[in-house]
Amino acid sequence: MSKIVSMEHALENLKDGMTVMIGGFLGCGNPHKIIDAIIEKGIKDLTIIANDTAFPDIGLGKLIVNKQVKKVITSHIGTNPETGKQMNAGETEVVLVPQGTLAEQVRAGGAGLGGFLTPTGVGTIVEEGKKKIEIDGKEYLLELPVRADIALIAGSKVDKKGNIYYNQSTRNFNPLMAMAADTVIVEAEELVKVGEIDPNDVMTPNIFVDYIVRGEE
Amino acid sequence: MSKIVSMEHALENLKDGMTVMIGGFLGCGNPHKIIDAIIEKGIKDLTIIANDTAFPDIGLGKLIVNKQVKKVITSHIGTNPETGKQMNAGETEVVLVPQGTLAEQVRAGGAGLGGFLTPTGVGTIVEEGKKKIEIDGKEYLLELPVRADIALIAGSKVDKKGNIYYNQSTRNFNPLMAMAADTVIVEAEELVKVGEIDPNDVMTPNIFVDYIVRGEE
Amino acid sequence: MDKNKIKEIIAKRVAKELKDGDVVNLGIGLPTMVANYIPDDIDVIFQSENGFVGLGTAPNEGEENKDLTNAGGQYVTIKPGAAFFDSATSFSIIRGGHVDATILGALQVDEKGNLANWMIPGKMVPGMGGAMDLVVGAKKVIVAMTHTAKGNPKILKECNLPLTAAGQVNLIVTEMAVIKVTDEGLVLMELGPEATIDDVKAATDADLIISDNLRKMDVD
Amino acid sequence: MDKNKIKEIIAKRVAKELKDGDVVNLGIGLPTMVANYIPDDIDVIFQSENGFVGLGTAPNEGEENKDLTNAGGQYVTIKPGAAFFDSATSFSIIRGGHVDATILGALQVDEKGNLANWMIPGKMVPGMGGAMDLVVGAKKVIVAMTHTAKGNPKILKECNLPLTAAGQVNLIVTEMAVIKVTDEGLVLMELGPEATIDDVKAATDADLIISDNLRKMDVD
Repeated sequence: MSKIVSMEHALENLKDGMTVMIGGFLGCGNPHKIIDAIIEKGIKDLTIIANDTAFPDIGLGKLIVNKQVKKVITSHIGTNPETGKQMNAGETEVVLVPQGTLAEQVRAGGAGLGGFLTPTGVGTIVEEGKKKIEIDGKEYLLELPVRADIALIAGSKVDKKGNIYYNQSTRNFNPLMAMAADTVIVEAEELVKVGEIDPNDVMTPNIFVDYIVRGEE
Repeated sequence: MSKIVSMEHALENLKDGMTVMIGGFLGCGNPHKIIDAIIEKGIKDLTIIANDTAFPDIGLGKLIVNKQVKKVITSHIGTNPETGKQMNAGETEVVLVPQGTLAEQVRAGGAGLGGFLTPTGVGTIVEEGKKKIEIDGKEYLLELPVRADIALIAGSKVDKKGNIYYNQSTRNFNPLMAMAADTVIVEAEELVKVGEIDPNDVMTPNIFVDYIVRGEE
Repeated sequence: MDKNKIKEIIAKRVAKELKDGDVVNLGIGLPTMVANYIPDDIDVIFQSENGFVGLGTAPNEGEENKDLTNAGGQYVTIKPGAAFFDSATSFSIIRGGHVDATILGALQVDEKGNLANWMIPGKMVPGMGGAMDLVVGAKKVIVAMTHTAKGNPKILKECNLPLTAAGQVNLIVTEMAVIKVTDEGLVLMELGPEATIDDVKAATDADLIISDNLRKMDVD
Repeated sequence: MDKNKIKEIIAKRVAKELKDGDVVNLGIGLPTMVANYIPDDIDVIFQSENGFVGLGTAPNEGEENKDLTNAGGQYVTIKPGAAFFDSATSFSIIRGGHVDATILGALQVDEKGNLANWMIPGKMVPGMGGAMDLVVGAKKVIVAMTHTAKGNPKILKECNLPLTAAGQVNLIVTEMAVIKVTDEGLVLMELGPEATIDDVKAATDADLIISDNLRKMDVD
């Protein structure tokens, strides 16, 4: 069965109220076409897990502006004033997480780990409500894994089996999120034949990808 | 200052009694030339951290046969009968660790984590002496990070700054270990100019590599 | 039955458990043979825990590639669409539940789905390798083994060798039987080509529940 | 002093802290300017926490590459020998102590080396981004900032804004002073081009120990 489907078909998997991971860093590596399709379809009450909320008019920031998000788990909202505005108005819940912790939480979610100990956040408000564990005289926070119903990924090159190659700084959270969700949809900037990506250079193995949608202009 | 040095120069960093990580999986991806040079130099009482002890006449297995190892932390010794013999005779201490736990311990050592929670080993003798933590009703073992004085790495292509590319199944523990030791020596099967490895395809960034030795035939 | 026939029956029957698109890890030895019996019309992706998916067949003589070995250290090939990764990623795949089935041998299995396959104290201590992670992480754990060892039962009321994992085995396939591990105990689902219920009971130390749908193993 | 001159002094002085081969992460804003003052004869490797080492200068107009941005979302270039990686690896590098120095701005720093730079409750909550990991993980934490904000001291006895990290700052560089964080407290090491000891004391809320080797800042 081919993984290559229409945007419509792929988005049948995304329902109101779901938890969604979106790859990218300030718009770079966001699956732009999928985001536009979510806006068009008007899917709402989403919980978004992403590095940041991008910009009001770029990438996943548009979902915030369009009020389709009820909660964001992220490391940074400074570039999208609309996120802060909705947070202050009590319209959108924002959970701020140190970037390295967020990356590691997503990784742990995909890697079957029950959690990990990080020194990041010790002595700050990030430690509130978390278990502290001392190892060799140093304090760490026990951080828990994060998973999502769906991960929306942007691949620079994707082969027809679903192997993904990310160009330059588009990689960021994409390969981590591709491992940490029940369903994974990748937007292929360039769809290539199997074999065109050298097996050594595959950054997300095909086994993680459920659906491929075309992202070419 | 060039990182490319003679084998003699590189091995000045390796002293009797040190803890040494060696990349490779049953010989594949072992730094063979460095191992031969350690044998020639007769460095002894080493603690080796490696996936396995390879074969008696291949890869790091030769260090065991030559009695240069006082302790091995590894997941498998079955392919090298000499390791088991020395263990039973009380000559060499062997600590057996599940392979996924060992990989993750090395990664944690390089990643500044204080530990991680894994379901692997729960209900087995692996859990002896370890802290058990329950998350969402499931039991996990708290496993601690592992680091070494020196990591000995085998790179298929290495550029002059120390960027490494591993071919096919030679990758295994190599990139993890390159991040988890105070000093990192890579044996370059092929030494290439800077730029010959595409920045997207670098598997160990140059910042981890201290010394490059030539491994060409 | 001769040894090769026994292995063939087990491998053929285990192959029928695999579905199109499944990601499967095969242990060393008998489990490796399962790959030979996958029907052409389904695509099973084999994972090699030393660092890739898309494991193919053994190479032709003279075409071995020193950089391409499996978790047993043997030369192998890859199929189109394969992907390589490091050991931490490999075990993220395994522990993270991304492997649909792991097929491995056993020294002992018991009524609770406990598995012992990595050491005999004082005798044989090869180490667990990746087995503990595989058995905990794979969605389905299939034990593929001869029903007895030198005439002694390997399917026990309770394992007495050090465990590989507790309560993780889902299915046991031998030349005599297909046995499902359930909360109620071990259920005999299928009989081998030459086995009767009494044969299986005699060769099994554990209690067996006989399935209402008991049938002959399909090993064509 | 005008704003640009102030920034130049700070960036020039911070640049002198960096050595050949150092791996350095520069925060957004003023810290970014430090890259302009690295001497040609030393090779500093800049890390960009969104996923690479080998960060270069800004691209020429018209040569922007949509796939190559820094942690501030701006188009950048890479130097020969650069390497890309994912966010988990990026923060393994950061948290694992593989970054020699991180240079970042501050809202407040205090006598214990505490740093606050990520939020003003009820006013500005951009989030911590990668700052908390950087400050905990980097071998050396250098705060590069104007000495005061609208005339108010930013170097305090004790931070009252939510902390980014506790006790991690090593050095504070402003247009008025270079101050080292020690177990004994803050030590005034160098004076800015136009500052006296009294000027610095008046603009600083924290107690200052005057170094025996107090000298003028070298910002040529």
